[in-house]
Amino acid sequence: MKLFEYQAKETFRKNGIPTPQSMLITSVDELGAASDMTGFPLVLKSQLLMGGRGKAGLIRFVKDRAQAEEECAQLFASYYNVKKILVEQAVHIKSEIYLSITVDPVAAKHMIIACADGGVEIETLAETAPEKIIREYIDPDSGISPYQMRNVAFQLGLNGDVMKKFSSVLGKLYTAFKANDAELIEINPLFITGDEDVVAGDGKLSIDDNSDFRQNTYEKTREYYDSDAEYESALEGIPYLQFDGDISLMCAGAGLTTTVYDLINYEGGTVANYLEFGGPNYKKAVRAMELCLKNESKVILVVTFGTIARADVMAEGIVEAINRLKPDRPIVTCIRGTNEEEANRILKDAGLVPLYDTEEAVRKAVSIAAGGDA
Amino acid sequence: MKLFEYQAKETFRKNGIPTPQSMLITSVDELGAASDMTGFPLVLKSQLLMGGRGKAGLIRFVKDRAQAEEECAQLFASYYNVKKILVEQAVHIKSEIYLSITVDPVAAKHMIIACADGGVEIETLAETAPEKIIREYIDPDSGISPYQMRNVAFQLGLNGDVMKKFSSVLGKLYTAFKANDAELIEINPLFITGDEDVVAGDGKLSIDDNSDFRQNTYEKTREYYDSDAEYESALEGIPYLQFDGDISLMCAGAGLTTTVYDLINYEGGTVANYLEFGGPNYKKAVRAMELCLKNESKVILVVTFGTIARADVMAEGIVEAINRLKPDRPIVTCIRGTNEEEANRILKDAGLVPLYDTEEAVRKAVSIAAGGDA
Amino acid sequence: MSIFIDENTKVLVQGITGKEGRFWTDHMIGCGTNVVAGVTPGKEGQKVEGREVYHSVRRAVEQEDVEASMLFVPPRFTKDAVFEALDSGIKKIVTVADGIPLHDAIQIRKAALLEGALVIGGNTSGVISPGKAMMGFFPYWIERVYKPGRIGIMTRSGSLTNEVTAMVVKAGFGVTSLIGIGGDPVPGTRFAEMLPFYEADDETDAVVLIGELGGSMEEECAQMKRDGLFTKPLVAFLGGRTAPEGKRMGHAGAIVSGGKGSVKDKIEAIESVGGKVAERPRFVGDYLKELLGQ
Amino acid sequence: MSIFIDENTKVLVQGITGKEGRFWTDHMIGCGTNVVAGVTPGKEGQKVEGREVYHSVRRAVEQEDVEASMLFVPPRFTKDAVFEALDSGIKKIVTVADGIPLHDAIQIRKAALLEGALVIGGNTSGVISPGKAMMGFFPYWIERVYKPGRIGIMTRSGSLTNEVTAMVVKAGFGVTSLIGIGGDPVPGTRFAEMLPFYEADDETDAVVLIGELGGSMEEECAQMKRDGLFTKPLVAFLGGRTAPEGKRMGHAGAIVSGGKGSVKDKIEAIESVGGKVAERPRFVGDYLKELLGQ
Repeated sequence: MKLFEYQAKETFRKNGIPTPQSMLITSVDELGAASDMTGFPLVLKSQLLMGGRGKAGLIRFVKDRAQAEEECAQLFASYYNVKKILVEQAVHIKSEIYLSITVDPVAAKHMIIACADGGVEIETLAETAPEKIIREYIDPDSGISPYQMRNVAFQLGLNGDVMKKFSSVLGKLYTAFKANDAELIEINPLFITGDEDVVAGDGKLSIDDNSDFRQNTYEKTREYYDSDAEYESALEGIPYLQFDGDISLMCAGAGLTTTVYDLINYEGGTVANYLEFGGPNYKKAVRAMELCLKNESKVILVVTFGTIARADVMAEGIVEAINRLKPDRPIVTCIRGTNEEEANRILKDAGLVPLYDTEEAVRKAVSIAAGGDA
Repeated sequence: MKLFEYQAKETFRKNGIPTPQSMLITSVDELGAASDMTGFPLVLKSQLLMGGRGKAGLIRFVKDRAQAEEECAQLFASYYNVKKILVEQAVHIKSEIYLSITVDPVAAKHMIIACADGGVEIETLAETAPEKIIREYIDPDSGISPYQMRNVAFQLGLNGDVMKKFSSVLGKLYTAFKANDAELIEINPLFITGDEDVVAGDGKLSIDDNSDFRQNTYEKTREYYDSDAEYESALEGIPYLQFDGDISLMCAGAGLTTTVYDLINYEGGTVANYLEFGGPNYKKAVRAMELCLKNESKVILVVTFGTIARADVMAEGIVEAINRLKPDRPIVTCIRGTNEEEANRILKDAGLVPLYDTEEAVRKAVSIAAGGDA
Repeated sequence: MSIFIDENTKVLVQGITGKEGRFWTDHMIGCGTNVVAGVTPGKEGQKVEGREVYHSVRRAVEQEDVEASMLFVPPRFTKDAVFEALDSGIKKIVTVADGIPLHDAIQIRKAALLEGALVIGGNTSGVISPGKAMMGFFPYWIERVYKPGRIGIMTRSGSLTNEVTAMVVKAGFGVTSLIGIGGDPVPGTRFAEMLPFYEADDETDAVVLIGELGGSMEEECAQMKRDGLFTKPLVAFLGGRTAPEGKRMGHAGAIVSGGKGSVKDKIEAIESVGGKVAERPRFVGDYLKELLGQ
Repeated sequence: MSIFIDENTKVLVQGITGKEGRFWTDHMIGCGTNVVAGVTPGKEGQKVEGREVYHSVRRAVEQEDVEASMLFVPPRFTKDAVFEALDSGIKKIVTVADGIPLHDAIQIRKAALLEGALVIGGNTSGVISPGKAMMGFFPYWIERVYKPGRIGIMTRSGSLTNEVTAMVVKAGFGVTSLIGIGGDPVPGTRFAEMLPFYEADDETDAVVLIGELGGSMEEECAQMKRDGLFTKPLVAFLGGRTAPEGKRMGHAGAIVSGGKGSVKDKIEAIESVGGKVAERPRFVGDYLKELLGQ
């Protein structure tokens, strides 16, 4: 679960990492109270999960009240559906640093990534100037040691008081990384101010969904998702991606669903949505089809090849879904695996024409989407 | 620093380990309020740091108010100088377990020690029935895992709900062990009650003095020490042990002081006090001599062989101490090491007769103590 | 010779008394697996499929010879169960749990590396040497998929593995050892770490790699081949060729980000060392025929 | 050959710009030690005794060959400094800090074992190969104590070591390598772990062990001798023969408790394998003469 900037900064503050003075507002009316707190100049930061907010004009530096109100109104009215703006004190910046912590799956360690060129996307830098990227590996059991914080600071060219303040921020960021079961925690940019303070200019925090049982600070609300279908599927725990093509995928197995997605593209078809109802969700055929039907797709393609996810149970689910939802579009099925004979009997009894080969099923769906016979 | 039972139990409760209902009292007057809380029967537990309180009659099981008042008054009036009594609810005990955590210096791990025969001294058991002692080793970085708690529980023969409760207590005890920089944390006995609850019947917690800078919950007050001299030396950080012989040791170096102690015994002398003013204390000769003079010893024996602890600085200290304290007993010196020539000149100038051989110095001190010439 | 397990490998089942544990223990035995005992805390004295159940792995290994442990344990308890197995000296562990917390997974892999153990999973169907033994839940009863033979298979997927393996069998081959390293972002064991075992196995003629977008595991395999540490024919099938950048498609962690982890890069890496990458599952069999000169 | 260090060993000094660090770096160089550089965070660019100072061990080892590190670092920062040295691959570390927290000491020793490194200390005077090199603060200028020769010495003490070594020298011997493992309850390296180095050293004829009540380190040495892993003459001097039970006398952790750790037991253990235990420091020289046939 990816958090908004203002939430990441809440976590930073809880862990003692300095952030600029700020207030979250949901309408232009609240701007006065916010600017009383931050003073001018200030920065209006649209709270959206997308990257590149700066380039998209969603972050505005304003000098006075009049400008603030105008730009704030613009942001709330923008195409991007801005619901919340973080009004933040403008800090006098001497330099900017990139700092993040994630995991290294090969070394089985936590990995600190830092760069003296803050503000830029680290992925871009990895392409253009990989030698500028500093990495420090942390043993997940013994945790970070002060010398490792200093190692990063010295490699960044910091010294004296700033070195000490940076090391302290890094130590606290690491504490937050572990305590929040973070996939990624990032400060980009981390400001070094004119007063030699070290302050988090931005904040990203992505929490591992598998840790939900021990991490429940933030509820999964609609605002974290781009579409209703993505939100609803997330609540169900069903992997779902929104596209805008013709074929709704309702497949089982992450790898197989991705493969079907590829095959559709090879055959010249287009995908309306990616939906994976394998694993723990294999009994959720009704709910899955409901999500597919929210799209204006022309056909639903069901491909499975399951083990625990028994073919007969899935077939029963499909038939039940058809009976209950009365879908307005054709359904192509290719259900294999444990009890596949029984599954195909069930499908036939329900008037479907089960297929047995994935490519054949894909071609059939593409043909239907192109106007061919069901 | 060894804590009192009531303090160890405070720590237990803070960490979620169940303890019987109890109240600490400092006079018989408070008994009523305490017994109102615990009900009868109750246990009166004298708060002393010595072992074997039960055998010494310092723990009393009482049935009613009258008996409680009588026994309580006896305890406060006893030879052992009881200042505080823990009034504790009497628990219905089904069985007793021994449980402690300490460090294993060879394996470099934390070590859980447990035994199904609670209540007895573990050292005694180590002699008589070592096969009954259960040990579980914990990596100091990764910490305790639930399977290790269960391993101990199953070896103790626990099962079902009691197994789960015991495992929980062990996990919390481990947390307390680490959080308090404990040398030893011990629950002996750990009660299994008639209701299958797991409750700490007693508590020992010894905190590593080297961790004082990060462990300052309890102040070192007089009540932790047997004598004024031990208390005052502890405040100074000077290792000191009280004996009742004739010769006050004022030596430098833990190993050398112990060796001088041995040599005095070999020569038929007796030690009044062991005092080690080497290392960081080597400039504290005045304070050290002051502590020695608190004893009714017949001679003060100074033996050193120092490096950083420079011989000349020590000699100057001795001379200053003599000038300021005007000791009423002879002083034998044997000061060697860095700048020893200068040291011996200083001692001679002050009218002392410096010796150069430890055994010679010891014989001289023993002779003086036996009435010989200084 | 088989990789990881064969019919002689002495297998312990942790979580044997649970519904899933019982069901698949039955199937593992049915498949030929030498299950010697089980563990469920608090259930010592019970039996499952005639095998003794112990309170703990330590008590089990005191009574039984154990070489490998199969975990049917919920994700949140998996780290503890893996640590327990490692602590008893078990060097082969399979965990099928789907949903192991990332930070636990890092600690699991670290512990495995430290102990020199192979932890396979989580989020996997497990390991199967068709006709000999299985740890996990493969539909070994589907004969057009799990036929014995001389092809090694490594995979991140479940259903896709059935799909691709069926194509391998359709082409006239069979499988020596199939290792499902699992779809988690931090699997306990990585593809490249299994290659030396396939290299040393006389009964494996070639290896099929079923990978996907994201991560660097396929590139690591290419590097092994480049370094001469793996010399047998290598055919890969990689899901997510047409996946758009920035979307998490497939397993957790399968994402193309900042131009890294794209299937295009992986194809280049594998082909640059003489491996083949099949565009469709069906082509895997064709490439095997080509490389093995059949 | 010397144990641990000789005049060629390249030594780094962590905490070199502190008062103690500067003072003893000067003395170490005066004693013949090959000090190559120093480390103090934030002080890079300075020089101490002509040696470059670096911000970190990592930066030092990038610039200089380093084989051993000498720590003049306060006790509460010692764990971090040891970890820093280990992280840069340094396998010989001496820390003189007196007052290292017990829980830190456990982690230090664990890390050292894991890395296969020797961490000597804390609470020690260090290590000296008289006439060649020193790491720590031995009064090498006292010639009646620190005379080169063919006797190896291991000790937990400072002043007592001066006392006993003076007796060894008085008896006509000298010292090859003196290792002060330190007086802490959990030293980074234990007596028995140094014995193989003395065993392998052609220039060491016998070893003197300066121990005390408490712990089991002397018994571990006896076990090494029993196991045939140490075959040279062994003479021990043990403080605390007459120490009463239950009193902490000597170094931290030196306590007889529950009948364990008594000097009596240690004497039995050492004598049972042919070692000698001197009742007085003076007798150490006599026993050496006896065992070495002089």
